[in-house]
Amino acid sequence: MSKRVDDLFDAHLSKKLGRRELANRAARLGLGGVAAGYLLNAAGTRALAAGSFDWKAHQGTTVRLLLNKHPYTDAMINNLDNFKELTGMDVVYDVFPEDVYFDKVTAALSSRSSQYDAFMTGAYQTWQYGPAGWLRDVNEWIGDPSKTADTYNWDDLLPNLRASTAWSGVPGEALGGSGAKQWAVPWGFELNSISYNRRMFDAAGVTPPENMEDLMEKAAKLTSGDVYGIGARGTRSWATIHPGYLSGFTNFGARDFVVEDGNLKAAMNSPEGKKFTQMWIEMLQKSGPRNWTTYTWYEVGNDLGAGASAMIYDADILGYFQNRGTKEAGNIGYAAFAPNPEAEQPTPNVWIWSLGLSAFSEQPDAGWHFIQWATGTEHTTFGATQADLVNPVRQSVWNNADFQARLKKDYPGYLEQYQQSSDGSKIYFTPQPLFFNLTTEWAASLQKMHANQVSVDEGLDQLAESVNQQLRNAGIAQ
Amino acid sequence: MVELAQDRALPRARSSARDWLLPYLLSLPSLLVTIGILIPFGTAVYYSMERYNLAFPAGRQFIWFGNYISLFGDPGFWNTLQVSLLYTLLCVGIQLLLGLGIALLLVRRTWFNDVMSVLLILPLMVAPAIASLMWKLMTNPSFGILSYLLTLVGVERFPWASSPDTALFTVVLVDTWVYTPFITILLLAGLRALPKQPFEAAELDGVPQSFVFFRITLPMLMPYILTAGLFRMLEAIQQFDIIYAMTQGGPGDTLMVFQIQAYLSAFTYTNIGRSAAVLMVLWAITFLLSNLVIKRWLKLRERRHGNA
Amino acid sequence: MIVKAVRAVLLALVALFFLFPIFWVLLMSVMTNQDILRSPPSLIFEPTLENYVALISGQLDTSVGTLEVAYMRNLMNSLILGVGSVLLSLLLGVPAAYAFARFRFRLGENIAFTLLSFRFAPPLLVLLPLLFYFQQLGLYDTYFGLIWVYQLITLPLILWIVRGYFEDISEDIEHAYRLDGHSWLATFLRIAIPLARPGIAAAALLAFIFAWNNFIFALILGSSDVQPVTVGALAFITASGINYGQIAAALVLSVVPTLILALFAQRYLVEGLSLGAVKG
Amino acid sequence: MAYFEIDRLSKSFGKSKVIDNLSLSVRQGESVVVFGPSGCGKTVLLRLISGVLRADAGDIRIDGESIAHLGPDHRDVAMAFQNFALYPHMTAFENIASPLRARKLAEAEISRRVHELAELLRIDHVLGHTPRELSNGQKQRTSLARSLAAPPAVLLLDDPLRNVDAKIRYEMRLELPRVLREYRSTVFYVTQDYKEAMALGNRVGVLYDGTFQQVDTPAGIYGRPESIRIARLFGDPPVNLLPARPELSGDGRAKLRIGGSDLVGPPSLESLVGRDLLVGIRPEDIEVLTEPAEGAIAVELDALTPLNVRAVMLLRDGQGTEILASCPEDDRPPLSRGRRQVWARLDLGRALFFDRATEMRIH
Repeated sequence: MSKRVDDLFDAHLSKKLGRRELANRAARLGLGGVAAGYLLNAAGTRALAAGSFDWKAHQGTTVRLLLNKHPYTDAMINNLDNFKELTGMDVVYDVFPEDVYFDKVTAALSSRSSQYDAFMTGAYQTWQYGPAGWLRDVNEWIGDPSKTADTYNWDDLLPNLRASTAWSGVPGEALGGSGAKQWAVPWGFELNSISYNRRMFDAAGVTPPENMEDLMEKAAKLTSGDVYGIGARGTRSWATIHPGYLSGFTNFGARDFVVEDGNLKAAMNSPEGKKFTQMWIEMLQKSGPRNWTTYTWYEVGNDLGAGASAMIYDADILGYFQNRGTKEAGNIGYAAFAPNPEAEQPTPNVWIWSLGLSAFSEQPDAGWHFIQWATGTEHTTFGATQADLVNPVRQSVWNNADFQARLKKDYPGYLEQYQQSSDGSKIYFTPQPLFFNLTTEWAASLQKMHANQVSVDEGLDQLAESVNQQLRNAGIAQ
Repeated sequence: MVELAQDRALPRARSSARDWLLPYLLSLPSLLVTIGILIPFGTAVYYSMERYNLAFPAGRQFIWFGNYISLFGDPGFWNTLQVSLLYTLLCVGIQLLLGLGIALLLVRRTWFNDVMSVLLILPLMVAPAIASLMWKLMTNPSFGILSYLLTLVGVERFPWASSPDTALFTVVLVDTWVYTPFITILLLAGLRALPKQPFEAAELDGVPQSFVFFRITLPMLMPYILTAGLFRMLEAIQQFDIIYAMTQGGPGDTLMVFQIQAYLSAFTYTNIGRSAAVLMVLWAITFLLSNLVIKRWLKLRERRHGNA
Repeated sequence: MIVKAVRAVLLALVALFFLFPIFWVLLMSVMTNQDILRSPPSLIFEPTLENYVALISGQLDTSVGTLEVAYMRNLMNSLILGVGSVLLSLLLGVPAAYAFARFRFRLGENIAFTLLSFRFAPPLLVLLPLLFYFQQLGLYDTYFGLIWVYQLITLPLILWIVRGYFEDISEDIEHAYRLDGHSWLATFLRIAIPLARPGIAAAALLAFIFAWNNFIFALILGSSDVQPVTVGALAFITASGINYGQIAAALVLSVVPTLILALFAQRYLVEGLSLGAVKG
Repeated sequence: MAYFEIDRLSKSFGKSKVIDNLSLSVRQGESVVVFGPSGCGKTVLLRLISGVLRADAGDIRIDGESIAHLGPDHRDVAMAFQNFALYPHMTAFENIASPLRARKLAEAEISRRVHELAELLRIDHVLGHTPRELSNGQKQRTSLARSLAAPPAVLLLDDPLRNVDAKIRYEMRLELPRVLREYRSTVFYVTQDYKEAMALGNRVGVLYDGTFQQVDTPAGIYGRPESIRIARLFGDPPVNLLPARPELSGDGRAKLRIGGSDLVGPPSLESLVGRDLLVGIRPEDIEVLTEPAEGAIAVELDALTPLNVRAVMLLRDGQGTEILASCPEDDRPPLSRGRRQVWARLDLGRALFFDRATEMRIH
């Protein structure tokens, strides 16, 4: 790239040029949007390199990554040349489809393979991987100025997310509490709120729902002909529990577990839990997708994007993705949602894609070099403004004017939704290694309730009993 | 009359070493190449007797038959057994009948039948996991062509895989779509390989068609039917791709077959010990069922080829 | 006349059931995702080749940049794995099938059953231990290792199907050839194999299809460099949505090699043995 | 001088002894017909000789050399199969050329020999056809040609005329001896048809119960069968077996009481007086008369079947015993329509006497 172009972007970075002017000048130089974004970030990379930290410490080594096929990964790969240039390192990556990704992770790590230095993981998965001894506690690196750049700014990462990816390993102990190990570094995340079809809402004269009863009513009202009112996931999987359902469940004050005498005890059959679950099932039966029990992330999203559903109570980024390249592109609106009229604020449960450092890596320092770059301000800013690394995990990115402008322009209401939701956004599950057993069984139980094979009260009671039994069997509770 | 040198000792006829060795020389390479699989198999057997959850490395312990005992005490296991066997029975039964029917329709060699017999293999060429994805889309209530076609004939809101009442039907339908061609190929080749004389004779004698089918065609085709049924059974009782892609074992526990149970145990719950125990039970059942079929197959073969 | 009509109607129904989904996938492969996700489904759309272009060129243009699509590489992997495993299985399995069909020898049926029984073990059972040993032996992420594991799928199939065909060849024909003065090997190569060719072709095709459709072995036992189409096609399912058009196109492309093989083998497949006339 | 010897051969399958201590010697150029009912072990015997099966005990020698340890391809034994066993994927030419190719002859020589044989067997016009395109007769000739292509030390013919139609069978029965003579083969011919056995063999071996029960010239077998079973196997219509006990008559001659009449037997019968016998009389040795005559018994004619050139008559004596008689159609007594009462003269001089208990012929 010519010197002239480089100068242009360096000037922007040192605030000599406004963004619009930069874009104009770049256009005159014949650069499109994406290319311009990449170059912008190249400038950021040069800025990074100019700092005091030795980015070249692992020059010549090759970092090996295990990644999920995901927009986050796509964004990273698009920006990878800058990392290579910055560090003189090489990066090789294995990308596997999301459908099979965690199988691959489990297999690779259970065989104690040293073939990957770092890999993508969800926060929930770290509750297995951490105790299994497959992950390193990255606190060791974050706290070491010789290994982490002074510009990294760990505290810029959203505190709830930092806490949600840290756990002591003791079942029931709070996430991010004392003695918690930082099993992974948040990379991108999603919280749960309402994404809705503004066209349909306007046509029906409906505003976004205020609480659960309102939601049920409006969902019913919007259900007509080929369109149904409310979308949510429903397969026999943990993925059915953690989005809208657990967010609302929590908002009504229900919990999955309580700790009694230092013992975990299932609590999903509390009166609050039963009350919310009753409403949830009723709503889905009345105005949910017809084949709800086969609905995954993709069906929920497709229906919203194609105008088959009027709204979803699910991940905000699912609604974000549906506002582009779909039939209803541009019609999707976003609203924070607190189902319990008495709740102070929304309590969205979150899913966090994170990067973990493999315990079997023979070059963890090199792996950390990559992680700190990928989760650093420069790359996450690039990802949020030029690609789909949303939601960003850094406060500074949320404050970034370009990012805000982008959201306002293409995703009206999204930023406000986030701002209203963010304070209460975190993982509301009680950390324990049987998380997946519990949530899968929970989903199966909801399916039975939905098919009227079992009443909500009975179903939750049976679930609690079964979970307690499993906790005892696993030696987690007595 | 018989000019024998009586003083010559009667030689004991012996077969040469080569004769004796030949069948082993032919068959052992395939065994030697694949026998190595017994090592991981043995490891898996060992796992099945361990309390072994990847997330609890400290709790790893040899517990003999503990996993099996807890399995047999779990009502979910008996549900799994029942669902798996039912699924297998339905798939193998329906597909054998349908496959045989199609093979009979195509047995006459015409230009059209030749083309059809290749086209009908197409579903088999689509990986079941991806085929299921397509079926899931086709049965989607909003965008699915099949759901739409059903509404045209007056069936509204058919729930397909999403309802406990129709889920089994739906996955068996997909399984049938994918795997019937397998049976058709084998039986078609078998039908065409049958000697012609018995049929010509029966035709000359004016024997009714149904009699010819049940007394000549079917018995002669039996070895092929058994081979096709055997492999189909092995596949069906270990079904995973289709059911997992369509319902992940749901709704509720409607389709919790062995492999899904084991898959969830191993990969989602990281409970290797339990998963191995479930799979060992599946292995034992497969072993028993196959043994029955093979015994029958060998007996037929004995009868067909006589002794000499 | 009635029989003929009934036959035609039945065939039409069979064709409808088995070929309609294929036809629909073919249509989807030339539709955009937006056209596919229409409610109710519609046949009115503007056909596009962009799905195929993306797959074949390996370049997928999105609003956030150009993404690399490794599907052609997946296709090549599938071919290597499928052809490799079937060839190895034929090399090992055809002589063994012949031995089981022609000779009664001590432990013969036991060996045959053992070989078949490798198919009994659910892949999941051996997968994790296998991964462990593969890494120890350096077989991880190699075509060689995968082709070896694929023998569990292809070998029993070839062995048992081909065995049946060998058994249906008149022994006298082989005896005649031996008596003509030909060695055992010549008889096997010039009589037994040519006469069992329809069976070998059918078994090889089926084994190829099963190898082609497998994905759990490569997924666990290899890096993304050796992944087959079955895994590759799943890459169009991402958090930002399922690209059904590309999956459909991927599916169509993945069927092409097998279809070509089937057409090639068709002569044998539909021919059957036709040995009835000389069987006496 | 024995050229081809089978020496005390035995073969069992499980508990059933299919070949039991079987021996036979064949001279060079001789044709021996092996004749026996189905399931008598003929096929196994051929397989033992050809080397496809290995004997449990015993030896097989050609020209004094044991071949028992050799594979089929080294035995210098050829065989024409009952079901032809042609190679379906090769032309008739290639089928016939197969033994020559095994011997690695030059292409010109192969072609010359195949054509020569094909001409001899009159199949030269179908050499380019595959077996599927050949008629049964042509298949049979091709199969025969193949077995003769490289003249073997011993030629095994396994009921080669079984699967061809009557006309070809008849033709071949006439033609085969000529062809075999031409090739001066030592032939081991297996058949289930006694007429074929009679027509083609220098000697006939009767095989059942795992061993040769009798080996003799065709006339010898027919005229002097060792047992009732052998007597029954040869002859169509089959031999009559009439129970009788010879008694001495007043003139010192042995008499047999058959059909209510006393018949004078041959002198040889005198030593058998008082023994329970079965008297075997072949139908052609019974003369049917329309008038009573000396030594003729009165019988009823139950049925008369004109069988081509021979007529077969079913007679019934006073005790109700059925007797078959046959004579050339031209020599048939003039019988008027509806006539039942006739007389039969039995040629006891040609009768066979069997012990009723052992069913063996009394010499």
